[in-house]
Amino acid sequence: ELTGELRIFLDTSNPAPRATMEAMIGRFAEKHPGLEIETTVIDREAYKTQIRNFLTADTPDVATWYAANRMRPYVEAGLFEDVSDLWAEPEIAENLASTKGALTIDGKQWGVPYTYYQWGVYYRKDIFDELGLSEPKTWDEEISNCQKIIDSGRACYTIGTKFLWTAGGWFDYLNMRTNGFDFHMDLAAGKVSWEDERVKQTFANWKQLIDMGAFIDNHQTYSWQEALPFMVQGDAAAYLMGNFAVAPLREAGLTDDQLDFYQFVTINPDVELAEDAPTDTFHIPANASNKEAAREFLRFVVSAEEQTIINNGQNLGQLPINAKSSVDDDKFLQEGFKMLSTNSPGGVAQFWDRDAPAEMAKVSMEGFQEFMVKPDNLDKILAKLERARQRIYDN
Amino acid sequence: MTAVDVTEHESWFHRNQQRIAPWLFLAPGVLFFMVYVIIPVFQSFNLSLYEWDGLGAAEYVGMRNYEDLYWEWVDRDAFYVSLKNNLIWLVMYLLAIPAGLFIALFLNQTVWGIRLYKSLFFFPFVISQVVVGLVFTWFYDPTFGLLNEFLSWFGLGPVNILGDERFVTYGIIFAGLWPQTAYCMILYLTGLNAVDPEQIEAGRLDGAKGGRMLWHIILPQLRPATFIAFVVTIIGALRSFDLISIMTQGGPFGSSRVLAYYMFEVALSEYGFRMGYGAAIAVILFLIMLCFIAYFLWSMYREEKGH
Amino acid sequence: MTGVTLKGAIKRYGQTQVIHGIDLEIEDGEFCVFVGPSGCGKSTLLRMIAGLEETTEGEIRIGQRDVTHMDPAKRGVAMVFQTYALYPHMTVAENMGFGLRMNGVPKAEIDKKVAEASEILKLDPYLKRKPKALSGGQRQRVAIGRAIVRGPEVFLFDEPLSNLDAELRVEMRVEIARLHQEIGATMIYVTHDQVEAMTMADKIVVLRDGRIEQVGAPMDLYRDPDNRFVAVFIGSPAMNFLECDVVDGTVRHPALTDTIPVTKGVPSDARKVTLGIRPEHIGVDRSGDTCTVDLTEALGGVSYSYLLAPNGDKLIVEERDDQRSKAGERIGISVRPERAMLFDPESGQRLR
Amino acid sequence: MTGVTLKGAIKRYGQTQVIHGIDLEIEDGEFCVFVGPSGCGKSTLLRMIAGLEETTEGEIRIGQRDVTHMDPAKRGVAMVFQTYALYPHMTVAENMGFGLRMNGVPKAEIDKKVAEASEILKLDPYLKRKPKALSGGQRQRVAIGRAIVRGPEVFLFDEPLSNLDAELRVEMRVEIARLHQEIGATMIYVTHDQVEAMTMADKIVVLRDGRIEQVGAPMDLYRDPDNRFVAVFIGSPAMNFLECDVVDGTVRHPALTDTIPVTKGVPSDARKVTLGIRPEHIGVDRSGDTCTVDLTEALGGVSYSYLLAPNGDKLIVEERDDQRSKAGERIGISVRPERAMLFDPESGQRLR
Amino acid sequence: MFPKPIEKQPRAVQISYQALLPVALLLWLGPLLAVALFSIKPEADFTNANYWGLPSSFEGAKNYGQVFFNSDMPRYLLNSFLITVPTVIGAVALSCMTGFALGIYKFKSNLWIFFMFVAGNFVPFQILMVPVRDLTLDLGLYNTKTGLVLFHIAFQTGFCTLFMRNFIRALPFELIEAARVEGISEWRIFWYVVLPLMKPAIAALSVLIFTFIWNDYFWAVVLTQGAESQPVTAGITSFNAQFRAAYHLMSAGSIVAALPPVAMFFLMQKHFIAGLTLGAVK
Ligand SMILES: Nc1ncnc2c1ncn2[C@@H]1O[C@H](COP(=O)(O)OP(=O)(O)OP(=O)(O)O)[C@@H](O)[C@H]1O
Ligand SMILES: Nc1ncnc2c1ncn2[C@@H]1O[C@H](COP(=O)(O)OP(=O)(O)OP(=O)(O)O)[C@@H](O)[C@H]1O
Ligand SMILES: [Mg+2]
Ligand SMILES: [Mg+2]
Repeated sequence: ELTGELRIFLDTSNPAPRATMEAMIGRFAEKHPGLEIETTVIDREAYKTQIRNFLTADTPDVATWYAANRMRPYVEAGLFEDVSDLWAEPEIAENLASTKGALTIDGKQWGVPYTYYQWGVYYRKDIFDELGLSEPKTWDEEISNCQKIIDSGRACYTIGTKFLWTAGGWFDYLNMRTNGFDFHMDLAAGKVSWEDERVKQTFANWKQLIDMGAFIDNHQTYSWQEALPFMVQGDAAAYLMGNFAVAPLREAGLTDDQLDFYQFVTINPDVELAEDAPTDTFHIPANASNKEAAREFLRFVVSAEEQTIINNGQNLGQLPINAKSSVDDDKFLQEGFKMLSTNSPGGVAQFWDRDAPAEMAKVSMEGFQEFMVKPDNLDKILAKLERARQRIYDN
Repeated sequence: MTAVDVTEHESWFHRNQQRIAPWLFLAPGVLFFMVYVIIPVFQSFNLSLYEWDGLGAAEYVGMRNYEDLYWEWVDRDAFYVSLKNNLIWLVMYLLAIPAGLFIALFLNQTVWGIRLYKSLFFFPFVISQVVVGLVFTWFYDPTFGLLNEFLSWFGLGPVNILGDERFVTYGIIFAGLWPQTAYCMILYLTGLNAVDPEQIEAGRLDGAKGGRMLWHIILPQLRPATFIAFVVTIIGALRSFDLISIMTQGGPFGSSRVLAYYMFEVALSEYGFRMGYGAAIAVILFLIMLCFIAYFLWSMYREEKGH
Repeated sequence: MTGVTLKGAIKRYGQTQVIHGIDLEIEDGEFCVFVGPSGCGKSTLLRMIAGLEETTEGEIRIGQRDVTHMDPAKRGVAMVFQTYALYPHMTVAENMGFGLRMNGVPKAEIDKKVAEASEILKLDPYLKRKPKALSGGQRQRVAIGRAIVRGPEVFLFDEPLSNLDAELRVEMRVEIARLHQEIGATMIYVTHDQVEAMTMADKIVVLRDGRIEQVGAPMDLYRDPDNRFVAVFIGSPAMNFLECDVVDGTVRHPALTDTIPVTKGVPSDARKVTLGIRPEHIGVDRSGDTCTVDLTEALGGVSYSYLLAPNGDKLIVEERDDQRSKAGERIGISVRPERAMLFDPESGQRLR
Repeated sequence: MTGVTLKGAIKRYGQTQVIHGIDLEIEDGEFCVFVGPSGCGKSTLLRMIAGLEETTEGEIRIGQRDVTHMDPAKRGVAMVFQTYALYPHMTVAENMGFGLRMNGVPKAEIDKKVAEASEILKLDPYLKRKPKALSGGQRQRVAIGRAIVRGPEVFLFDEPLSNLDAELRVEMRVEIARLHQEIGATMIYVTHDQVEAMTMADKIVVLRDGRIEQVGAPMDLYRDPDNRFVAVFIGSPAMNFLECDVVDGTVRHPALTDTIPVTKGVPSDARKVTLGIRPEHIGVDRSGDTCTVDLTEALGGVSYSYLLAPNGDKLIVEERDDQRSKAGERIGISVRPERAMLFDPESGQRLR
Repeated sequence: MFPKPIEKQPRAVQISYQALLPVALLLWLGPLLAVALFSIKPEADFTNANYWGLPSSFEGAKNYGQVFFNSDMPRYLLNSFLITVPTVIGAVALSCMTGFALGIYKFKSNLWIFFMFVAGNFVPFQILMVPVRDLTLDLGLYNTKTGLVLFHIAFQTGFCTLFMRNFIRALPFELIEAARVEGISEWRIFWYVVLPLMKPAIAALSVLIFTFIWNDYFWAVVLTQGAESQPVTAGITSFNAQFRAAYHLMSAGSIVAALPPVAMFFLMQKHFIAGLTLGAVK
């Protein structure tokens, strides 16, 4: 029987995920009446800065975070609990195998995933229909589609780059499609120069879109949520985003008839398709006081039933990480699940700001944003990124 | 009773109370201030010689952080942008002083309800910069902002002030000028109250009018108000953090950063945690401010000695 | 050089009338002093002449010009304020030259005039100083210098010496008097210090509640006041007043052994009359014993005795000789009829 | 009740010595006035007696007690400050009782003492008021009341009247004098107003630059000053000084028709001597023509003429009769030998 | 008074001045009024792009109700009070004492200690950020209101001391001397003589510090996290994250956050302005 206090910090501050998580915690609490659970939900953006503080002081027992490089500093600083023991349990070892790599550093596991989600292009089917367009498969189709949309007085894509990472998504896709997953990972690891011709090719492709006016104006002033209305109101036809965008779009009144999804198009036919599928995770801080309960909570979160529930269309609307749980029959989830499991031979990336070290991610995404506003500054931007690369990876 | 037995009866404390008392009164305040302000300043100096991510152990790197800053300067990088913006802030923010003076002159009348007007004009100063930042973010909003609405009446716009690296700093400064102008206005209003009416009359007899009266006779008398306005404006400009944090987070692509924000970003934000580097930036900021602190203390010292 | 004429000058602030129709003629080159108790309108009247206050009704002329509604700077007047109103941020020379500079006078000429004025006022050593670095008397001189430099036809002074200490006041008083002799311009001078009024004025204007009580040369006012108000106001220590009975055409008071004949002005049916007598005009009769000496104050050359008359009236007597009264002593007093003045007990008007 | 004795009292601020060894004996119950020009150390000396300033060297006794290094509160002195120093947040009664209250005197006793003091000072109607609601004179009385309540052996006053206007000053002066008579305590009073000094003091201490110039009763100082400084300081207008030649045992000056015999104190080989004569002791000889009248000031009963002697010396003459000098007139003057005082031209010491 | 008093101007000038005043005020407060307008609009007005028109219906009650009953706003507000009030009390109490010591006593290091406070007050507080955060962490006060309060008290003591010391300097020193002659101990002089006289300064300073602390954002971000200890300024950003693009609610939230200092200002205007011009430095 578990007793004591269990403090959980969440970054799921948007209304839908927040409710989902709170409901899940409610179910956990029911099972463990002896446990006093305190949940703190922190604004998602603020959470990213505050995690440092609460991992060292006033530490919760469980905290959400992200996989891969994003958790490395805390692992290295010894702030995350080694939960390899959990991963050794057959229940988890068998069912979570696919994400084990993303949570492994130095051969140990430092947390458990609770959801992941595909990225891809969400678009207004009704507008495509109106313009007689179909889902593009190749870069040329993409361009011609886009041109038609622009001609109809709309932008092809909405995007809000105020918090930078959305531009990182675009870069992920363009670069992975142009140069392939391995190159992309090398770039994130600082092994390739930013002034490399191949990188320039990625930007050249991007520039093509920018120059034709594919993106909405003033995206640098919006957060990703603030960019949603453009799509809802039909001023933009599509959004390259994670699956979490579906919920607010639906909430804003778009029906499933109006909304659809396609995989980001092929650019360089010689490289294999690769996808972004960021994994969100739960960790036990090393300074947690109730690690026993925390472990139990992690087991609970990754259990097949919970995974089914929290990731279904009414809740997170994302993909469960437990192989035993079922993917909701929500059309986007089905499509995404299929895409990730069958049509991503190149590999699955976490996301630019999780794959690249934080400092590099920051500088580069700032560069992407600048590039999207001022594509002509490319050389200057790349030079700057190259300098940053040399400084950052040097240390 | 003789002097001797009087002193014997008194305790040591009682006899020396005038010498001890100030230290007792000072102790708590000085202690607090030392621990939280003075010592941290030196700690920051020290920290700026280290590389530390706030988690592990700090590594001594000597002047490396400053070297990096130097290279950022040479490369026209973030540090350069921040410093440049800080200078723009310093200069532009000073506009609050003439603006405040102008409004103060405008309101320096006795008509019915003027007190209420004065206090309403002062309003922006009491509001948190956070709220001011939000208000102006919406004011500038490229789609529905009042500014563009307004510009469209003249067939201008739309402009995206906060999204354009040419305008963004000015846009934020403008938002900051709003409360700051209100502040300067109050200082000048009280200053104007203290203007010696006989000097104005002397000026009238001497044939000074309007602008010349203002320049030759009123403004010199407002010197104390101007001095204070100057000090608080400079300090406000150098400390500017809230507005940038709320309105742009330093964006777009870092073009609205100032040192204060940059150091926060480097030290405590999502992708940051280079404490030593942040401390180095803070030290630079401190050195700039030190000029003004020294100036202020100097003028204060002169005043003290003058008495 | 020109005189100043006021005709029916009235000043109202909103509803309240402060100056009630003043008619006054100040001659060219005259030194005219306005005196009166606080709030009687001295400053207001002066400021009306300067143009700093709008004149509600009536007319003000300087020389031949009607200046009633003219700009202050155009009137050819200069004013010296009680607080000096020096511009604190300008040096002495700049202060003095400021008016000329505002009127576009060339620099060389300004310098010349400033040099002249500072010579008159012995300000040369201080020309480069700021007012803060000057003593009170020097500041006052600068304020006067500023007035001189502009070469006005009329000088206006509003209690210029009241912020100085006693010694300096005497010194500056003499200096202003000399200045008047030297440049001979018309000067109007407000004060409530009667010593200043007496010593400096060619003509004193005694004001009360916005009205003129009496106009005249200082000694005329001293010797021959029109009413009790003026009699009290001029002369220090103030005149003594005794409430007397009129009996058989003579004025009697218990403190006085002798009687004083009534003057022409006393109405035949008057039963009571107020007798005014200055402390310096009371004779002490050491052999008498009508009054008790309450207190004496010896000031060296002169001493004042505070007497109590049998009927409780209080009197001050000035004594100069070496034999002086002592507290507690009983003495008699005498009044020479030609020194005594009679006033109407009700209206305070002089009866003569 | 006790007197105050200072022995070789010295005060230094850092390097600068301000009081240079004062020896002074103030009798029990005496009213002692310190006068002297500004900055001469009056206040400092008073504050040393009060214990507000540390005495650098020397000894201060109050009665039999050596209080040199005693706490102010223990000295049995009370002080009345120039600015009254009333506690603005307390009522008059609270102000007066505060010191007793803080020293643990029972409430009933405080009330009794406050009632006594306020009766002496006629403050009863104001006991419940705050100082702000009082006039200057009333405030001054409260300040005195606060001193009385504590029943001190010595009262110290530092220019207590200088913030009052002329009229009130006269009134309060009389009141303090009366208070002294009534309670008979030793009082030490600082002023630079010589009228106050003359009228109130039993003993005047004239200070200059931290040294005593002369100590004595007021009229003694007036009649018989020890040196030129005291002679100038006491008496108004100040004494005239004429630089004279000593010829054949007589003192001569071009303005004087007659000569004055040298006094005993004049050294036999003296060639020059300064003659001092008060304005009120100069006789005017209308038939003479040694002096020119430069300026006259008529104050009513008295008038002052500023004379220019043939050798350029300046003189002030007081005239009282109706026949007075006019500016520009030429007159002669006479001095009675017993009124004239001779001083050493160099040291200013009286020669007698 | 400058410029020329309006009463002395022609009637036409007077009238146009009177007319100009409200117009100028509207322009001046325009952005704020816009937010007030937003805060009473229904959500529909924003989806229908009716940003600047009249509200299609009055939803003030609903919006503010949402803010008060359906968000963390009340908690943030409470936190703000729990942070601000103790800070005001602490800083004023400390600075009364330091101000007294520096204003009354003459001792060698007096001016230097005073200058230390003044200089510290002007330090760009970013330089304190990292060390103070570490100190707070070490004290175990990170993310507590106490941690924030302690720092605020310390930092504000600089300004308050400047203010109080200058105020006490302006008091007549004779009052203290009079008390000393009466044999009152230093502590009692402070308590019975000086403190009562400092009431206006204390009032002015309290109001001033109240608004300063209430409006603090930086330290709230550096030293706290989450609704259990963050004040409203920091809360408003997470509130806005929660209601992203719900302008009516964001506006209502902003208005609520701005209200206490504004109310304070209006109630205590006299003290507030006295404080600004007396101390005259933030
Ligand atoms: N602006 C004003 N509004 C209304 N009444 C005024 C104004 N200025 C002056 N007064 C009134 O006018 C009267 C005369 O004032 P004035 O200043 O001329 O007196 P004064 O004789 O100079 O007195 P003092 O000797 O005190 O200077 C006073 O009763 C005063 O209250
Ligand atoms: N704290 C101090 N430090 C140095 N010098 C001082 C100090 N206080 C007073 N003095 C000097 O001591 C001298 C005597 O000062 P004091 O105040 O006793 O003069 P005073 O005779 O009372 O003058 P006043 O008539 O102007 O009051 C002055 O020259 C003054 O400058
Ligand atoms: Mg006046
Ligand atoms: Mg003194």
